[in-house]
Formats: sequence, C-alpha cells, structure tokens
Amino acid sequence: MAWVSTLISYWEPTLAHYLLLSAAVFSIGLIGVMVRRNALIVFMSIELMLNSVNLSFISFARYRFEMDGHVFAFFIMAVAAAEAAVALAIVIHVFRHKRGVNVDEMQELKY
Amino acid sequence: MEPLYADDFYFLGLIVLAPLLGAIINGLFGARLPRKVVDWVACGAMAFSFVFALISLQGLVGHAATQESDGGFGPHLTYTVYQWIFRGDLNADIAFLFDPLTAVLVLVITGVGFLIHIYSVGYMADDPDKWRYFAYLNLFAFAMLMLVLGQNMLVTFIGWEGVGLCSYLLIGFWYNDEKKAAAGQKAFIVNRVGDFFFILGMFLIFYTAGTWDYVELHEMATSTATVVQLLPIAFPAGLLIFLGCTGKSAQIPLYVWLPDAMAGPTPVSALIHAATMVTAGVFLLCRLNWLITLSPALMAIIAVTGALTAIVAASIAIVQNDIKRVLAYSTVSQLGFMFMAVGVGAFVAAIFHLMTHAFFKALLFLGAGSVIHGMHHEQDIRKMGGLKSLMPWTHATFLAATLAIAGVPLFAGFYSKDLVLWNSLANTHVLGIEGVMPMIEGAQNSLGALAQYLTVDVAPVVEDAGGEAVEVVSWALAVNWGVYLVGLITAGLTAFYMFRLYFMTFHGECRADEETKAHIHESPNSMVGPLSILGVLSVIGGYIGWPHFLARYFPEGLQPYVLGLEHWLADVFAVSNEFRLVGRFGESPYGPEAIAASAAIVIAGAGIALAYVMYIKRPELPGVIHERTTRIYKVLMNKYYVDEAYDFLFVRSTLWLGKASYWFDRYIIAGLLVGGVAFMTQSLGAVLSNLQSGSVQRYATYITLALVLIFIAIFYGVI
Amino acid sequence: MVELTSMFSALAAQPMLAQAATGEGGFPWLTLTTFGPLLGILALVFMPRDQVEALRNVALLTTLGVFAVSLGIMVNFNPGVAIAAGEAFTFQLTDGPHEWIPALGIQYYIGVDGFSMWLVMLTTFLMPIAVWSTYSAVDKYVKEYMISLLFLQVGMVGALVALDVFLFYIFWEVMLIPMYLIIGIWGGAERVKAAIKFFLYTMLGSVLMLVAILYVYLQVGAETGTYSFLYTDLLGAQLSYTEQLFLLGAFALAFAIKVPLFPFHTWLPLAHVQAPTAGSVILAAVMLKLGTYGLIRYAFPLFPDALVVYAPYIALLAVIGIVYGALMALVQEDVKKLVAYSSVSHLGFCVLGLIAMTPQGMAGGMYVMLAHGIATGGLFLCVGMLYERRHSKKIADFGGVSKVMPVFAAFFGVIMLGSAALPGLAGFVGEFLSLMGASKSHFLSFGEYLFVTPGEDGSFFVMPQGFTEIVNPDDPAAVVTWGPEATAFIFTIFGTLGVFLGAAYLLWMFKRVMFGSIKHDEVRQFARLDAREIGVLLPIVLMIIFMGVYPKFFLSYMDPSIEQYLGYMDEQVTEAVERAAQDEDRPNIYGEVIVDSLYRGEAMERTEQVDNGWVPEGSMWDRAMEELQEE
Amino acid sequence: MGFWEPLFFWLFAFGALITSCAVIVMRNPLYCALTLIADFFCFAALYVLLSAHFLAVVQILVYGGAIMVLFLFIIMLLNMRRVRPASRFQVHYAIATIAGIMMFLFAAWAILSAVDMEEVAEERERVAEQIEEVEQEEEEVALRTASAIPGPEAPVDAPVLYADVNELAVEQAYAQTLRAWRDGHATPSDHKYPDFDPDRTYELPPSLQPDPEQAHVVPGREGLYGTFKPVSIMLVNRFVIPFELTAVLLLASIVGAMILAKRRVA
Repeated sequence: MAWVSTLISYWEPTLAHYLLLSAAVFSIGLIGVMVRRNALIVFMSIELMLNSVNLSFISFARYRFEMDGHVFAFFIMAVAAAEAAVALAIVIHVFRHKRGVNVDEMQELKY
Repeated sequence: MEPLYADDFYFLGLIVLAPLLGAIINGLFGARLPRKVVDWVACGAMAFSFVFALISLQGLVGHAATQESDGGFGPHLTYTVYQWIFRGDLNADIAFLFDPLTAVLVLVITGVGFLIHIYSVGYMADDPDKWRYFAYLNLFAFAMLMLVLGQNMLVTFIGWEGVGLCSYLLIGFWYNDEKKAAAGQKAFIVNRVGDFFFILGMFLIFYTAGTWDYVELHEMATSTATVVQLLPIAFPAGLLIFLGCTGKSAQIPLYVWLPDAMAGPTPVSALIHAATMVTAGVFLLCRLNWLITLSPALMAIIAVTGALTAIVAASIAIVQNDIKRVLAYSTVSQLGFMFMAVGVGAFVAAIFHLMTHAFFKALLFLGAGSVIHGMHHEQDIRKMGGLKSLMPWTHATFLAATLAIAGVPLFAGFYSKDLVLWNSLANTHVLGIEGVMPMIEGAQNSLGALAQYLTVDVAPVVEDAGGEAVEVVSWALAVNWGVYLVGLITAGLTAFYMFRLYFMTFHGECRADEETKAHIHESPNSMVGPLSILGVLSVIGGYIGWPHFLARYFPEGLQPYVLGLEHWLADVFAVSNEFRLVGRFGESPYGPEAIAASAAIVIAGAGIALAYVMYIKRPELPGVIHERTTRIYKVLMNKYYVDEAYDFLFVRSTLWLGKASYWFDRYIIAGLLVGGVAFMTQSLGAVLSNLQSGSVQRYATYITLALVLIFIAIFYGVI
Repeated sequence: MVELTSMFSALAAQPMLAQAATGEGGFPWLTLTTFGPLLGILALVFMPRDQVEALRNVALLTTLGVFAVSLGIMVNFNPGVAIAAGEAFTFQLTDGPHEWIPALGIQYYIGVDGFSMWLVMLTTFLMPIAVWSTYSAVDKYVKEYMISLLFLQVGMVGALVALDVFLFYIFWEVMLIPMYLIIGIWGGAERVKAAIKFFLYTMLGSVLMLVAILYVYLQVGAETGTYSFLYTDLLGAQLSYTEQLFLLGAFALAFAIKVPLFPFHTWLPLAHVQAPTAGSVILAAVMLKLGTYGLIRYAFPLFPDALVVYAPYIALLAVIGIVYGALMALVQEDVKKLVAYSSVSHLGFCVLGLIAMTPQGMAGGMYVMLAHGIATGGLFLCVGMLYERRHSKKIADFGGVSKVMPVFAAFFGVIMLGSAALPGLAGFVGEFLSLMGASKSHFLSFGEYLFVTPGEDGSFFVMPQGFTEIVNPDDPAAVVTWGPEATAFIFTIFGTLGVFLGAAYLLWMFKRVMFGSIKHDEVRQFARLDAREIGVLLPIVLMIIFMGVYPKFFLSYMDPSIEQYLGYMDEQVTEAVERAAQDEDRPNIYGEVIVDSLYRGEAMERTEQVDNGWVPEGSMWDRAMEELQEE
Repeated sequence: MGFWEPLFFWLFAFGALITSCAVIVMRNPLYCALTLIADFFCFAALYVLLSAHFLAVVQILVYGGAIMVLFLFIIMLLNMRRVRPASRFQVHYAIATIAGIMMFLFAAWAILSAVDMEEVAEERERVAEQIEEVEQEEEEVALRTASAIPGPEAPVDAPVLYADVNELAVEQAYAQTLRAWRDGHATPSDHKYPDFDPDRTYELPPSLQPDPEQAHVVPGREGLYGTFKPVSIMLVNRFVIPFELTAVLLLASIVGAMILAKRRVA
C-alpha cells in the first residue's frame, strides 16, 4: 500500500499544488486569449489569467505569513476592474462600427 | 655630293610627308576640288616622293663612298622626326632609316606607285568618288613608306597597320556592294591576325634586347657577347614575326584574304596586291635577317611554307576563270618563291625577285585592268578572246610581262627566278657562328643538345667556301632538295597558267557577246603610258642580276652592274652570309648552276607548249580533261575548300563562343549570381512578411512561443 | 543668361585672379573647377522651367566656363616639380588641409598630381560636349536634367582631386545619385531596373570600401594617436598580412565593380543601353575611370603585402575581361550594348597595364583611360545620333548609312578606328604600352599554387610558370627561371588576342551599320549632320588624332608621378616580399617579384640615364613667362 | 493531517479548472460569463483555504459583482447570439493551444523542480508526530487547518507546530514577524528583493514617511492575518504611491470608457 501513503502525501495541498493550479488556470486563460475569436471571451480569459496570478500571490503570502501578497492582489483587482471597463467600452465602440467583435477582423492597424 | 649630315637627312621626312599631304588635301577638300586638280595633287605627291627618293639614293651612294664597310650596319642615312614615346627604358622615336635595302624598296614603291597613280587617273576617270580613291591611295603610299623607312620596329608596325587599314578602305572602296565591303573587312581582320603575332614577336624582342632600333639590334646580334641573349628567343620571336609576315604577304596560313581582295579597283590590286603591300612581309624578314638566321629550324619552316604556298597557289591558278583571280593566285605563288629564297638564306635573290615581280605583276594587273576597262567590267576570260588586234598596246605589254613571269630567258622573271631556284639548291643551313658553337659544344642544357645534334651526330662533311670541313645537317639537305624540286614544278605551272590566260584573252575568236564586242577599244594614253614603261622595266629589270656562270663572261668593267644588286645589298646581308651561308658546290660552281638554269628553261618551255596545245591547237582538249578529272577540278576550283574550313574553324567557332559567353553572362552571372542574391532577399522578405498578418491572436501566439523558447533556452543548461 | 556672364567677368576683375596669373599665388584653381558647376546649378534653379533653350545654354555656358578654369590647372601644373622623397605621390595646386570636421580629423584637402590632372581635364573637356549633345536628345524635365549633369560633374571632379579619404568617399557617393537619376528618369524602356541595379551594385562596393577606410582610419589613429583621414597619414598604416588581405579585398571589390572587372560587369550593359546619350557618354568616359584611378591611388599603395598575392588574380580577371568583353561584343545585335561590352574589354587593358607595375604598363594604363574616355565617348555620341534618327539601336535596322551621311561616316570611322587601337590614333598608344608593360612585368607571380621548380635535367619547358634560360655562357647551369615573367607573357598573349578581337567586332559592326546597300527606306531619309552635331564630334575626332600622333604631350606630364609611384611601390613590395619570406604561414612568393621602377632606394635617385628633355621643367605658364623675358 | 481541508481544496481546485476550461470552450458568451462567475467563486473558496478572508470577499464583490455584471450587461446590450464555430481549422489555433500547454508544462516543471518532494514528505511525518504529541498533551487546539504548507523554519520561540497550525498559529507567526520588524531585526523589505541594495538609503518624502509608531502597531484584536486592517495600513504606508496611482488609473479608465462608449452626437 506504499502508493496510498504517497498518494496521501500528495493529498494534502502544499504550496506546489496551489502554484500548479494557478499555472494551469493561467495557461487556460492564455489559450483562451489566443484561440477565441470573440473579443469578450478574450477579455474573460484575461480576467482568468489575472485571477490565477492573484491565487499565486495569495498562496505565496500564505506561505510566508505576510500580507504583502494580499495588498498586491488587491491592486490587481483594481487594475482588472479598470481594464475591464475600458475594454468593454472599446468593444462597444468597435461593435458600433463593425457589427461584430471578432478579433481577427480588426486588422486596420496592420500596415 | 657628300650628304650634309648623314644622321639628319631631312629628305627622308619629305619622302613620307609628300603622300601624306596629298592624302590630307584630297581627303578634306577633294569633294569640292575640280576633278583635274584632284588628279594632279595625287600624282604630284607621288612624283615628289619619287624625286626625293632619288635624291636620298644619291645621298646614300655618296655617303657609302666615304665610309669603308667595317662589317657594321653598313652605310645608312637616318632622320628623326620627333620623340614619340620615352617611357622607362623604351625610347621610341618617329625616325627613318635609309639603307641600300630600303633604297630598293622605296624606289619600287614610289616608282611603281607613281605609274599606277597615272594609270588610275584614266581608269577611275568616270568614278564620282575619285577624290576619295586618290586620298586612300596616297594614304596607302604614306603608310607603306613609313613601314619601309622606319628605323625601329614601332614605326614599321605603325606603317604595317596603316597599310592594313588602307587596303581595307581601298578593297571596300565601292562599299555599297555588300560583297566588296565584306572582302575589305576580311582583308583587314586577317591582317590583324598577322599583326597579333607580329606584336607578340616585338614584345619578346623588347623583353630580351630592350630596344627596337634596327641599328642597335643589328650590333647586338653581330657581337658574340650579346648574341647569346638573342639565341634562346631567336626561334619563338622569329616564328611569331614570320606568322605576322604571312598575314601581310598572304602565305599559307593567312593567304585567304588576297583572292577576295580583287573586289577592289584593279589599280589597287596592282599597287597593293602585286607591288607593295604584299612584299612588306619579305622586306621585314630581310630587315631582320640577323634574327632569323640564328635559328636553322625557323629558316627551314620559312622555306617549306614558301614552297608549299607556291605549289598550292599555282595549282589553284590553273583552273581559275576570272582574270584577276588568276593573277591573284599567281601573286601568292610568286610570293611563295620569295619566302623560299628567304628561307634558304638567299636574301639578295628574294629582294631581286621582289623587284622584278613588282614590275611584271603590276604590268599584268594594269593590263588586265585595261582589258576589263575596255570590255566594260567583264572579268571572265571564257567570254574574252581575240583581243590581239583590238588592243595592240595592251597585248604587247601583256605578252612581255607573261614572258617575264614565265621565266623565259632575256626577260626579268628568268633572272630572279633562276637565282631563287639556284640558291635554294646550293645553300644549306648550318649553325656556324664561330665563338657561339664551340661554347655550346660541351653544354648539357637543351640548347646545347640541339646544337650538338645539329653538328656532330648527323651532319655529313661538306666543303665550305674557306675549304675546311663544315658539318651540314642531313635534314637540311632534304629540305633543300625538296624546296628546289617544288620550285621547279611551280615554275612550270606558272608558265602554263600564265600562257593559258594569255591565249584565252588575246588569241582565238572573241567569245564576248555582241554588245561588248562592238564596244572594245584600246585604253587611253594615260593608261597605256605606264603599261609601256612597265613593259620595258619587266624586260631590262632582270639585267642587274645575271646568273654567275653567265656573269663571268662579261667584261670586267661591267661586273659591278652585271651583279649590281648583289654588290648593292652586300653590306646589308653581310651578317647572314658570313654566319651561315655555305655554298654547297664549292667556290664557283658554274657547272651545276648552268645545269639548274637550263632545267628551269626546259620546264618553262614545256609549260608554254602545253598551254599552246591545249588552248590554241585543240581548244576542245580542256573540255575533255575536265570530264575525266571533275573531282580534282572541283577541289581546285573551290580552292581546296580552305575558305570554308577557315570560316567553320575560326569564324563560326568564335561567334559560337561569343554566343555561349553572352548566354553565360546573362544567365549565370547576371541571372544566377546577381539575380540569385536578389531572389533570395525577395523570398526571405516574403516569408517574413506573413508574420505581420495583422491578426492580434497570431501575435499573441508568437509571443508565447517565443517566451517558451526563451525559458527552454535558459533552463536548458540546468536540466 | 546675361547675369551669369556678368558674374564671370566680375570674378575676372578680382585682384586675386590677377595674382593667380603669376601662378604661384594660392589661387584655388581646383576648388573653382570642382565647385564651378554649383554656380551653374544656382543659375538654373532660378530660371523658369519652360525656357528650355535658355536652360540648355546656361548649362553649356557653365560647363564651358568650368573648362576654361580647368585650363588654368593644366597651365599651372608643373610636371618637373621636386619629388617629395619617400612619399607615394607629390600633389600640386593643393588647397591646404583646412579643418572640416576636427572632431573626426576630417580635412578639406584637395590637390592634383600626374595621375589625376589629365582625368580632371578629360571630365571638364567632355562635359560641354555631353551637354551640347543633349540639345536634341532630352526635352522633358530639361531643368532637372541639366542640374543633375552639373551635379555629376561636381562629384566626379571632386572624387578625382580629393586627398582626404573621407572627402573622396563623399564625392564618390555624390557621383552616384545624379547618375541614378539620369538613367532612372531620362533612360530607355526598362530604365528603372537598370538604374536600381547600377545604384545597388556600386553602393554595395562602396559600402565595403567605407568599412575598410574606417578600419584603417582607426588603426592609424590608435597607432599614432592623431585620428585623421588625410591620405598621407593613412599611407603610414602598419597593418598585418591578414588585415591587409581583407582590406585590399574590400577596396579592390569596390573599384572592380566600378571598373568593371570581369565578374562584376553585368550592370554596365544594362546601364548603358538604358541611359540617355549624355548619361552614357559621361558614365563610360569618366565614371569608369574612377574605378581604375581609385585602384592606383587608394587600393595598391595602402596594402603592399596583400597586393603581391592579389596581383596575379586581378591581372587574370583583367585578361578574362578583355577576351570575354570582346567575345560578347562580337555577338551583340544592339549597338549600344556592343559599345558597352567594348568598354569592358578596353578597361581590361587599363587594369592589366596598371597591375603590371612597369613604367610602360602604368603609362599605358593611364593613357588607355584618356583614350578610351574620348573614343568611347565619341562612339556613344555617334550611336546617340543614329538613335535620334532611327529610334532603334538594333544593328539590323541600319545599313548603308554612309551613303546618306558621308560626313558622319568619316567621323564615326575615325572614332571607331581610334577605339580599335589603330596605330596613329589614340587607342593604339594606350593599349600598346599596357601590353608591352604587361609583357615585361615581374610582378604577377601566382606563388606556390602554380609555380613548378625546373627539373634537374634542365628540361627546356617547365610550364606553366617558368621558362628556363641560359644566363651566361661560362656557367650554363646558372639558369634563371622566369617565374612571374612567364605568367605575364601568357597574359600578354591573351591581351593581344583582345586587341585583334577588338578590331573584329568594331569593324563588323561598322560594316553592317555603315556599308552595304540601304535596306530600310527610313535610312534613306536620315538627315545629314547639322552644325551642332558636327561641333560635338569635331573636338573628339581632333583629340583622338592628336593623342595618337603626339602622345608626348600627355605622357610627359604623367611621367614624374608614375616614376615616383613605382619607386615607392618598389620599396613597399620588396619589404613585403622579405616579410613574406620570414613569415612561414604566408604563401611564399616564388620567383623574383619586383616592381620594375627606375628609382631605387630611399633617396629616389634615377638609376637610368637622365631623360633627354622629355619631361618639361616648370609649368606652361612659367615657360611662357621665360620666353617673354627672353625677347 | 486533516481530512476536510484537503477535500475542500481538491474540490474547489477541480471546480476552478473545469469552469475556466468551460469559459474558453463554450460557444455562447452568456454561458461563458456565467461559468466565469462560478470560477470566481471557486477562487474565493481557495482564498479562504489560504486564510485570505478579506480577499475572498473582495474577489466575489469586485469580480463577481462588478466586472462580471459589466460583462453580462455588455453581452445583453450587444445581444450576442450563439456564434457558429470557426469555419475552418486554423493552423495557428493548434499552435496556440500547444504553446499554452507548453507554457503550463514549463511552469509545472519549474515549480516541481523547486519543490523537493522528499523534503515535503519528511515535513509531513515530522508534523504528524508533533500532532500526535499535541494530541497526547491535550492542549487546547484551535480549529486545525491542516494546510501544512512547508514554510520556513519554525519561528524562533513559538511552541506552535507550524506544520499543523491553524488560524491561531498563523496569527502568532504574523505577529511574530511584525514584532521582528518593529524591533528592527529584519526590515519589511528583507530578502524580498534579493538584489535590493540595502545600504542605499531609500528616503520617502516626509509627507509619505510612515509614522514610526503607528506602522507596527499591532491592533488590539489578535487574529489580524487575512483581515483588512493590515492591508489598509500597508496601503497608506508602504504602498501609498501605488495606491494613489491606482486611483488615477481608475479615474482615467472611467473617463476613457465613458468617452469611448458614448454615442457620437455629431
């Protein structure tokens, strides 16, 4: 039953678990940004990425028994909010012109 | 009169300046001058030049009398016009040298040239571009005189190419006819091939001798100390210069241009292709006699080429039907004789034949010209005949010239041709330079080996003039016999085709069509005058070079005149005689000489008789022979297909090479290298351009990929 | 037009000009000649565009004015000037090194010597002819055309007289731009492609050269502490062998593209076919010469070690260029392309002469530059005239032109024969001297790659490198192996082949264009030469004849510079060969590679006998003054 | 260790993973938004497990409440319907996913290589023994939050078994560090910025100087960790510059958003 004990030893969450989780969610967010054609979904993926970063901040704060992580997470949330606001304003603006918000149609700045 | 100053004899400059002035006047203002003035300017220029030549001759004779011949360069007058180039150790001035050899040549050129100018006044009377013709003719005379009078090889070369240019202008005189222009161009390019070799020979000489001045080179070649430097390059330099001469004097490899050069007006052929230009090659070899005698192999090559050219040209001349073409090939053949003489070392004979040939060949061409003039530019002898009665003067002079060229005794041709044949039999080659030979005796290196082989291993013993035993090279003997026999056969052939020409034009019934027959008339006096003078010359021309076995019967007082040319040129060719000439049959071999002369006379007679039988007695005979020997006839008719061979070998291959290199240039260098680089940069650009596709997501992907790669790179070390 | 002439006369009244008359005052002849055309440009800029005739006249007047000023150079140039011992060149009429960009050590320093004087005269002589010949050729944007031509002249003369390497580079680039415009705007059908190819090709070369210049500049600066672009300072650079290999490679490539040597010549036919008449005249006559001039001035003296190794390969390329160019010209159907390839071939002679490093070779190379400039300039003018009448460059479209235009036939004939190196005309002197120089050169040794030591048994021909030769009779074994001389003679053989081919293609073209019957009826309507065209061709024909008959006038001015240059190179090369001998990883140079010069050793005293008044003492002006005093 | 805490952790971890995958996979943006909200809840729960209570709340408030509402509003405003799947398989989508996965693998590899599992196992046994000892000594054991994240060595004199500490232990450890700061043993920025140059004095302008006493005041009530008080103190003391800048940022974004989204009048 050795594997059970090893399993148990992995059972309790350690710092690594939290970090792995945050990395996973970050990657999923990243893929979402790169793959989805709808602007809104892209913004949501960005929110995901921001959240995963927050998680890693918090887990490190917990690991070090300090509150800096929390402050930073707090700032990130503020920024995320501001960013979301501006992003959505842009989306509306774009929608008004192009009747669609697909990212790959917005190529005017190509040249 | 004692020449004022032997080394600044300005008359030499005047000889050359007169035709130049004539050419410039006619060239620039000819079109506007009245026709008469053009004639006077041209003939006047030549007349002046002739007079100045006579003055210079007198000056030379006077100068020679005062000087004792110390075995050096002999009496000569020089005149330096100005300093052309003085670079480093090259001291090239435009300077003229007048020594016995040049005297003969200058007199021939100016004399015959003057007569031909008079003749062409009549011949070109009705031609609109007469002024241009006379300008070119004078320019030609200027260039020829430069060639002959030059004191260093550079001035000779300037004359050499100038003569080539003038022959190009004159042959292609009626340039609006495509064929004539092509003939002119062919002449110039073949001459240029000859010049290619000539220039290389000059460079080789300059590299070893360091100078081009004939007097300095002569001294260098005659003092045993410095001759050693010339010895190794004697063969290569001599060969190159000989190839240059073949270009100019139409010998075997480069003779193809002469027959086509008949496209020019007939007086041009007379002047250029009989009397002057073609003799330039012979003159140059005689001028450099001390160089070519240093290499026996070279002498043999010259003799053999001369003989071959003679026999080949003679054989082609037999079947030619165009009057001027027959004469052209006969010129090539006679030049072959001269080269034979040079090859066997009989330079005096070569110059003698050159002189007499100038007289009778010029006469033949002018005669042919007056025939053509009379028959309205009809040149095919099959349409002529029976002109004896219609053109008496032309007939008489033409007959005299034909007798001379055939070698009938008492006519000029016999004396010079006999001297050539006798010398080719009598002279043998041996490298007998005392002081040089013994030195190489023991030498192991290559040149020593050659000399060793030449003298010790092979040569049988032969008596030389001085009586001691002198080794003679066996293959040299074979060469001599071969050359003599070929010469004899050619003499026979010459007699045959000349009389064939004579009988078909002047005897039998007139085969011309009615319209031309009615029109035949004797040429005007301005044309007949020169003919008659040349006729006289081609008879008495030979009396200054009697064969030795006859000369000794003349009284003592006449001796200097009977063997005039020999004494006159003794100093010039002293070197080669003393170095290597060995009379094979002892001191005064009158017996063998008489036999050789009689053999020549018999052969000539046979030729004449054969021609008489075939063309007068039984005119159908040529037709019969024609059927049976059609194949040989066709080969001869097409000149052994030499023209086609040259065209294929050289012209077509050079053009093909040109096209190949043009293709190479366009596709390989421009296309592949330069174009390749352009194509690479372009395609690289295209690849990079689709990176900027404009879609934001693609950029995000690239960033991520880059990030991953960076991480891998950083931690690659750690793993 | 009026105000320009007044300006010149105002200039003349100046005291300085009077002082210049005495010749020794520091009158800036060179600066005036170089920047003279700028006055013209100034005048042109303020003139209205539509007065085409006035524009042309002003341009012509400017070029004539500049030519008049440049005559001042010729008059004041003193060939017999004392030689600066130990230096490669002695410069005259110099405009002293004025500080231009002191920080980088760039000075404005111009001067002229035997090499560059005649090229400057060639430029100023040909410019008026080129400008005058465009009266009928170019009629759109005439103002810009004239301005770019004048600007081109500034670039060319500047490059020739600049003694500061940076200044030289600037003028070198300034030259490119107007030429690019001339070809690009006023050219033929695919002019843009040709212009771009021309520009990029030359630019690539000159960029490499810039890198090399900077390298040497820094090297010298590091050594001597003072950073300066002055040519005389750069000459003192001590560079290692490998450095020299690359630097000479860069320099040689830049100039080879310009010359154009064999593999880099593909831009020339394109540029010439598309360029307008005046453009191709100037391009062929002067711009190509800057390549060869650059070789002598900048490439060879700076890097002797590398030169000894490069020389045979440059000579090889030159010889290939000669034969290859001639062969190409043989098969062209387009006259202008034929002339373009012919200039590739002719310049092959020039480079062969220069690289042979013998007095005759160097003089020949310089003379080919002048003769080719005049002759090919003339050829292009004639082709231009034919083009203006027939609007086609194909040889097949012509035939029998001499029947319709006899005077043109005469002029074209003389120019053609001049460039086909007929003795008595300009081309012959140059090519003959180059070939003669090449035939006796001891400089072109391929080193160990090709050299085979003679067999012991004294086998006669040990090719490909050496002929054995008995030196003195009493010691037959003392055999001198002609190492470099043998290769030189083989090159000469191919070079002479080029002379013969040269005659072939030019004559063939002449026959097809001028002689023969008139095949096309347009040819029948060809207008005869008008006064302007005769005025354009006459000076060229006279110059060709004068240069052929009396080369002493030109050669005597070049001689002192050539001899000094060869003396300097002789010193450098002997040191280089010694260095090569000691240094074992370098390919040792077999055979006796020497520069054949009459000067020996440091003090530059002549070893040969004193020349007999060949080089005139004092400039024309001084001699004229002396005669005045005598009467 | 405890049973529930790990359970909750795994529960919410998988919850977060699944919802975030759902967000990027779903076709209909409305469903995406809703799953995202669920995802935020899972995150909030994880924060709680990490005893960051204040942030859990803020998370729900800010993200769930504000941002997602904004998103839903926008989705409703633009009434986005179900978008058809991308027409053709674009090659760069594949590359993108691969890139994403590689990013994750790399991060995982980096993390795991930093954590030495044996070490964790030993910690685990050591903690297990301590727990048994504690159980035998029957001390008062507060709610055991067995999130035994192997931290640094146990604080100097604290009796508490840091491995099995619960809220109380976290509190004491935090107070311990605050006291250390106050006594000057270690400065707040100690070993935070390894290449920070300590001797270079970094002087805040007087106005921003933290009030020496007030900075390290340990508020009355124990149990500060995870609450808002330390955050607020730090906000106005050490992080006052970022705080002000965030204010400016928010202002700018509001103005920007308003301008962009306003319908053009002209």
